[in-house]
Amino acid sequence: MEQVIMNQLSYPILSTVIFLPVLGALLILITRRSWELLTKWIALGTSILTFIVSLTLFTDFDKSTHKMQFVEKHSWIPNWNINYYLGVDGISILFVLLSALTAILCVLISWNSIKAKVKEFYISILLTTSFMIGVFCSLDFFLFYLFWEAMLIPMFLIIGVWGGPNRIYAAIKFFLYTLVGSVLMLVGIIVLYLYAGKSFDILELMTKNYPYTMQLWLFWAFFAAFAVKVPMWPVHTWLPDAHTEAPTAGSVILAAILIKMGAYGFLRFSLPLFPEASKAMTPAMLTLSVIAIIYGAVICLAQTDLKRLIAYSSVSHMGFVTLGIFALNIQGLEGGILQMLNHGVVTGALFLSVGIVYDRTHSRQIADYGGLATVMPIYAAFFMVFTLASVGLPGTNGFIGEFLILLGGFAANKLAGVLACTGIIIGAGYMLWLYQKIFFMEINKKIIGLPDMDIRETITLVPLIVLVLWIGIYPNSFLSFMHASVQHLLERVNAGGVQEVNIAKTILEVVR
Amino acid sequence: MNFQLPNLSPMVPELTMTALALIVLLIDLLIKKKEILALISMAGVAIVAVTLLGSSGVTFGNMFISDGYSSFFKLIFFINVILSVLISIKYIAIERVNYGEYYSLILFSTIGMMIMASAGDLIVLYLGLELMALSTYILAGFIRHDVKSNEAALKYFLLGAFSSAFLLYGISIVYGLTGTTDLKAIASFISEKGLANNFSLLLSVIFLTVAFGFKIAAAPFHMWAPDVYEGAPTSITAFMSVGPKAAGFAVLGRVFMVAFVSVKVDWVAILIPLSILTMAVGNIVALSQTNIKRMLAYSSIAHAGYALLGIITANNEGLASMMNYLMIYAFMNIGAFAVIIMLRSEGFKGDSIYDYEGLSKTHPWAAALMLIFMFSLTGIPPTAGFIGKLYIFISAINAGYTWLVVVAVIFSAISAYFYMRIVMYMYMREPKVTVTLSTSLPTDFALVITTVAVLVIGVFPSFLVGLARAAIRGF
Amino acid sequence: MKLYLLIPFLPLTAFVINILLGKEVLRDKAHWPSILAVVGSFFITITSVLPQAMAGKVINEDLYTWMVSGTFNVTVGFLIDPLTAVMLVVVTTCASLIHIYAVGYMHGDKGYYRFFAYMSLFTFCMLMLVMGNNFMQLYFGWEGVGLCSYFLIGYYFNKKSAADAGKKAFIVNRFGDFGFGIGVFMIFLTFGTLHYAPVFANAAGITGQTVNFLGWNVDLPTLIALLLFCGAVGKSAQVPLHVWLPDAMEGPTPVSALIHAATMVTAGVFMVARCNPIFNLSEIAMNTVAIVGATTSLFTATIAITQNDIKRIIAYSTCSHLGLMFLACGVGAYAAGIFHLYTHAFFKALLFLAAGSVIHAVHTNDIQEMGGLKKYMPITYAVFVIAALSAGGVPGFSGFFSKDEIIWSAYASHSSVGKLVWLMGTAVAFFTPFYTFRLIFLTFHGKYRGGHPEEHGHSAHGSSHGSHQGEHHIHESPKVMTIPLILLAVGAVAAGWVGIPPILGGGAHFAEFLKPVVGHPEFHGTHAEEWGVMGLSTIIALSGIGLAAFFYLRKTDLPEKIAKQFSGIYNILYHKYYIDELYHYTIVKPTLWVADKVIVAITDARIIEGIVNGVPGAIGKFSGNLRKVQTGLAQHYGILMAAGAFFIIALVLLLR
Amino acid sequence: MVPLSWYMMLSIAVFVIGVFGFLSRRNIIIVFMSIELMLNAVNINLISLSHYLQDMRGQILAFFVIAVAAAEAAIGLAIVIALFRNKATAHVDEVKEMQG
Amino acid sequence: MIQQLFFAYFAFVIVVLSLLVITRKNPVHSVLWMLLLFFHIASLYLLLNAEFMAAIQVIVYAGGILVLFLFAVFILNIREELRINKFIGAWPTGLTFAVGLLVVIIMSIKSFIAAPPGIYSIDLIKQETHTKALGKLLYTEFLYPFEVTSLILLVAIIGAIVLAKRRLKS
Repeated sequence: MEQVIMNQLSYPILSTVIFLPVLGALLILITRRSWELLTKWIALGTSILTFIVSLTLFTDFDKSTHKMQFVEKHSWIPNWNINYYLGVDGISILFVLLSALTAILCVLISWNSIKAKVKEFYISILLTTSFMIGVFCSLDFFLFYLFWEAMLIPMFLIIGVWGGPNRIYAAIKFFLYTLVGSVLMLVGIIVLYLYAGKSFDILELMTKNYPYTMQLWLFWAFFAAFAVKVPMWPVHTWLPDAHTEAPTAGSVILAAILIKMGAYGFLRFSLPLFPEASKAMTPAMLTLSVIAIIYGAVICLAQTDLKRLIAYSSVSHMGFVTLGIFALNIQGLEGGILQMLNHGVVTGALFLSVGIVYDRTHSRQIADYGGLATVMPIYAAFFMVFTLASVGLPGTNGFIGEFLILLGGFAANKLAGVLACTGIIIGAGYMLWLYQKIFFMEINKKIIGLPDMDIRETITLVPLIVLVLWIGIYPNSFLSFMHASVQHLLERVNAGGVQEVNIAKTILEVVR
Repeated sequence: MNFQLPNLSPMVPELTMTALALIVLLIDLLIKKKEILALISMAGVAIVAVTLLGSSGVTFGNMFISDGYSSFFKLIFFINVILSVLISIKYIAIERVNYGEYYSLILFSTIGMMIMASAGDLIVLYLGLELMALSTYILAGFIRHDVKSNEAALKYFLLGAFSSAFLLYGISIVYGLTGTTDLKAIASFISEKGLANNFSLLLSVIFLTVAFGFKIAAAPFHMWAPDVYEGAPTSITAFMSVGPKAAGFAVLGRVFMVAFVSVKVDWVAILIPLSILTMAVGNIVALSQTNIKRMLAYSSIAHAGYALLGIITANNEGLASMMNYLMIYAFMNIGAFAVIIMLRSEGFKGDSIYDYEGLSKTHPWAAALMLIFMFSLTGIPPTAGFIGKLYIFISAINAGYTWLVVVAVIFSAISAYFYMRIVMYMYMREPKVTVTLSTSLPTDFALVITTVAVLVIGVFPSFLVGLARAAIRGF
Repeated sequence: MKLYLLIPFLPLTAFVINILLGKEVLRDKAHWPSILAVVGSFFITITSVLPQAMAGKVINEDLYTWMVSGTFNVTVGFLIDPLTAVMLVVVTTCASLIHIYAVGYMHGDKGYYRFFAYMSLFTFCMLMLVMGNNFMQLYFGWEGVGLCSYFLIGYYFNKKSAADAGKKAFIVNRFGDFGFGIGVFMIFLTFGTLHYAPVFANAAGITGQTVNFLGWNVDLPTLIALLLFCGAVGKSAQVPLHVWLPDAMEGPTPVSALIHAATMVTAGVFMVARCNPIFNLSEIAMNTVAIVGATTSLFTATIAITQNDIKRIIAYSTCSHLGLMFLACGVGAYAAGIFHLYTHAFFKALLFLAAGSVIHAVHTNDIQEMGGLKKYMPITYAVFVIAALSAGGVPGFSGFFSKDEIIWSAYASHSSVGKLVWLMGTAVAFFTPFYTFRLIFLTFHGKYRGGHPEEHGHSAHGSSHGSHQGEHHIHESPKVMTIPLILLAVGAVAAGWVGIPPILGGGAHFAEFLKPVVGHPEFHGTHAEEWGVMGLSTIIALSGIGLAAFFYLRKTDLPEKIAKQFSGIYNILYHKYYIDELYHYTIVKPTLWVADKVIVAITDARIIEGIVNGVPGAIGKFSGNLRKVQTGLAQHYGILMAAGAFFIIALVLLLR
Repeated sequence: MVPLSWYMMLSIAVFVIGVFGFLSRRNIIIVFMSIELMLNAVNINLISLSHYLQDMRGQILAFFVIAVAAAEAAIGLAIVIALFRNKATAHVDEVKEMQG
Repeated sequence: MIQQLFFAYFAFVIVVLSLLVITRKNPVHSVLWMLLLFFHIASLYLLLNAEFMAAIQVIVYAGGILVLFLFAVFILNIREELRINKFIGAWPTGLTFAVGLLVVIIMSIKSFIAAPPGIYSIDLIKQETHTKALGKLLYTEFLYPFEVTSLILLVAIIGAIVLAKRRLKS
């Protein structure tokens, strides 16, 4: 096998990582409903075990090659030439790890806050984890789509069952929004499958060249799915509702992993499969990204709801990610990937943090807080670190990602780079405003006497702080994973020759 | 003139089935416990299913064709019968219509479907269709003390008779044009005489489309479906949302693909708007339903629209995908009805979607299963519904109908809303009424079968897909 | 062992210790790690780094690779050359003294450990800033000090104004950093690296190149220089981004002294000086720097004469002096700029600390409520006067030498811009002593004008200082505060002696020391002119003091009269030229309005959500209407079937 | 000799009259009779075609149609009677409990 | 010519009777007109040399089905029937589409080409007698559909009983 490096370990590590949570979910399924504590411990144990197993990926990964590693391939549905085909490369491996880590945090943060339907909740969390990891590991389109869509089920329930007051609307909106995008991608996948001589093998599909017009169509079909997930402007409006209404763990999963899938999709599929179309559509993508950055940032200034603000900030931050990806240069791409990771860590952490106070006050209104730094100083310190990471202060992970993206974006298109920079200014504006309203100024009567974080909550946040600083101070330990893969991706994108970019012409062509 | 008995071996399943129906009818006179009839029926059908294996061949001068195609459909019918009977046992007792005729009529109806699936001649096709339809009319009105059931039967009957008049008229024109009613002979006659451009032929195609469209509940011939599904006994609703629909597809596929293959372009052009309309009407009107049976009726209409894509592709792969879809639909739809039927208990209708509020709290297992079926009907992996749709879409795109698939997926996304609404009521609302589930062993059994099938096919569709492909090979 | 590494990392260690252990373990001993660390850094600077730099040895070493992405490769590395050495001396000296001072000033505050943690972190970041050998590390320190500034301005975070001020400082700085960041991008795109050495080595190569920037063809060096200067404008509080600095006075006074006078705000000057190879390539950029500096200097000096908040006056003074430094840089006299930076650090830190001492005693910032304090606080008074003389440019004091060199450099540069800024600088030379001495006279002379002591007890600071401080309780500050004051006073007087110009018999050692880094401007002037310029500015400075004495010691009612007479000008000055209001109404308000009323209310809620909810809503409505077709009447169904058949046949007939 | 087309026209006419009757009459019995009319139209068509094509299939189908018509009539009337027991009406437009 | 006249008569009467059947207010009248109609159709069958079909038309339709209808009609309330509208509200629409169908069917059927004649010429039938010819086919070639028909009739019987028998006391 030259294309990939088969799994050399004595056990199928990716399958193990994917299906351990499922196993945990099954275990929970057969426990008695009244044994809630056991349920929680099973969930925690499974997720920790998954993470420990996944660490092997981190240590055994060969950073010198772009090839897929730890590959497992088994025939699955021979009738359709579908294989059970797993593997990771430098682009996906970090997300596998992040997903596994997020699962632990989600279980921990929900420990006391989920009181109803405990069993179902942890089953949903574990299933989501499994499917998310599956999405990042799949090398077969069918398998990918299976995980991609299947994840909607537990996620729909997490938002809809354990969410806030407006949860039903949010859940259905989330579900339909993403479904509409995904089904269009499904059509695209089938077209590819048939064009490539009935193959769902992603790696094989990447080696083929597709006619330009077809690329354009397919690019937009995939765009529909990925843009909704990212979410790019103007299909972002599910996100504030879903993030806001979801329970803490749900918001964390959404922010940390789920919306990364869209950007991951661009990287894994749109760019290598449709290089010419991607290049031709770069101006459009950059425009949308810049709009998302500024729009998302400005809209944050007018929020009164804590989670909603963070949700909108995700729109802005993911705008950076897409900007980096479509900068189509190495800094942009690596920055984009790193920023996906960063955003997962930081926004995940912010949602966890919000969850911590929400458990105490049951209010998401910014106006209900104030002077919290006096009442909960440790919490304030943690939150400050995440705030700073969110505004991209040097020394935190946010800086590395944003800097690389902006550098890449600036190199690709100066205007886009300059406009995106304004997003950083506004970003500082709303995050500090938020921090001030919540932690500074006079102590709000409603929060007097709140206990500071307990051990469990601290343990939940500490890994994220470590990551924030680790990536901020020594990003190379993560960047080094990407180099080979990103380089390879760029070669693939640039191999097609530079397509002269003319938006009006391409749009006309699409219409025609 | 010597009369030679034709070779009966290809129709052993039909003969066995008829014998079974008659036996059930007779035993009904002897025993009080009607549940035994159900057992006999199911066991009998299982035996009949076994006889399918050695039954390929053509007999009665092409009037009866037993090939992979028909056998696959018969398999769907058998699964339909077994599952419907399983969910009926408790239900008809609750409805106080625990009569033995119920089972024999189901069997007769199934015989009708089998005849349709095997029909190689329009005459036989018509008679099979009538046998199926008449039995189903009766079954729809089986709860004769219930006005809704009467009404369902009446509407079904009136419109069914109306549509079969169209069928007959169409047959008469084909007969006049070709001088025969044999499907293969019609095909060869049309291509020999170059009748493909004859408007009369198209007229007859259209009339047959009307009739078959009625059976599969394709818009605008679907109007009976919601009322009849709502009024009929729930078990029968389950039965006829799968059986007659599959039979309709069977004859649609065979007649159009065999007899009218020369006018493929035309009937494809007719079926495309029909399928779009069907998906549109089914999915859109389902959005505003409050009765779950009615909602599933519209859903069933919509699914007919998807399955039509398989016919529209007008090739073997398309037919295979359509067959695959119907098989999957049988499992998921009857599964859903099995849950619905459990909600019906003495003095409680349980067919409003509001009755599902908070079901996950009071009956988590039932809710979980309903959840699986709803997601399957939506077509979300890893359930069977996704496989069904995927196969349909693959074959349609392969035939060049990408735009049609885009339409279909958009409607399928719309459909998610009403399926999700049920999930939402079950999981995200608090219970308002106390629902007691009328569980019984057979229903549980049916649920186990359908759930396992939905999930297993969802993850390992290979066997089923292979079966459908193998079945279509000799078409 | 690379000893110099300890200079930044000692404070970092102190920060970590304090943030982890300060609250529970160290409590009121939290100053020890910080002070030990910074004093340690100071000694290393003096004993190891400075001698090496004097000896002409330049250290340029990478510690580790920070970021790699393609050709983009940035390290954490250190560059120690004369410029860095000067900055290190300034930073460590001031930081050490101010740390010690703060022990007394912050005594009893409940955020004691937090204060010292932040101070240590700040010191770390500032040292990283000046010691970095590449633009990324500069940026790191740049943002880091900004962050600490944010923390420390908002130190009394329960006070809204403090929290606001911190936020304002951070965000205004972000505007500057916006340009700075883009400048860094441009540097990378132009030179392919961010290390100083190769960038500066190749800088000359880009002369005359133009680049398409946002549709305009611009001169590349000018573009880069101006973008970098944006950052400097923000950080060093130059017009138009000066607005944050006065507000920053919400922080504790030691913070104002260290961050907003001695060190952080001078980072901009440092950066311009550091980047002199780039700035030198562009006349436009240089002129811009000079004019912005001169304008700021004059502008803020005029504001300062009407203010009543003791710290704000000094803050405006800081802006003004920073402007002078930029003025120097702008005319190519980087050494003069850095020299002023160096002397300014001492006398301005001293001014702040002395002011802090006053505030510590009277618990108000308003000079109108002070008066006659000299008898209660003689040491404070003395050092205050020394600092004022130095700031005012009275000959013999440090400030005189540096300021004089700047003004002379401006005059001597052979451009019309140089002459213009010389005029402005000379005007500033009048205002500076005027407002400084106005401050002294109002504060220390005359009668105590403070009201009831209890009114002030709690308002100015946290609750920790709440005791009885009426006029009779006003007393000199403790030794831990006065000793640093005295030491700084020595600096304020004598620090400038290292740079006495040749004309006064000195050796201009300072400029010579820096020459390898910043070069030396070409002067076009005779000794006579130099004497003239010096004399003029000295006379003007002295007349400023005299006028202040006349107004505030003799005719104490005159200022009020003049203010009434020229109420228009007075109000403009008093309200700081309404710049804050301008920004509020042109930037802040419209942005918030757009966010709230346009984007949230219209774009998101109406348009996007309108479509998102509207389409399903329309489908739902359509569904509700469509279901009415299902009338329940079988014959209607039949009609529909017949109609369906009819239309299909008709269409087939028509279309085939 | 009567041309075939005459018979076919007759058949069409009767068929359409049956359609109209089906679509517009309220009385269920008459609606049933309309269906019978349509079936008879088909039969006319089939038997005339059979005659002209000199082929018996048409008549055989007509034969089955008559048989099925009888069965249909029986079941239809049974349904009407069952309905009548619950709801004393013989009008189609009064049987619309289910709609939408 | 005679045949054509006969046809013209029958055709005219059949159409008129059909219209009468569907337009009479009193269902009894409709049934009676239908009876007459069936006789005419039977006569038409005779014209087409289909004696057996004519016979069963009379026997099954007139004798069986219509009597069944009459029974049903008598159960219903005829007096009320006479008071109310005989058509549903939407009858114009029904009429429109019925006429529309008529038009389009005729337009389509214009292109009708009859298939070539088969073996059952009139002579053959006359020689073999119609009934015999038909019977032979029914019991040999068409045995299968014939048997299916038996099932249909069986179902009809069961159905009629199930649906129409009196309510069981349970």
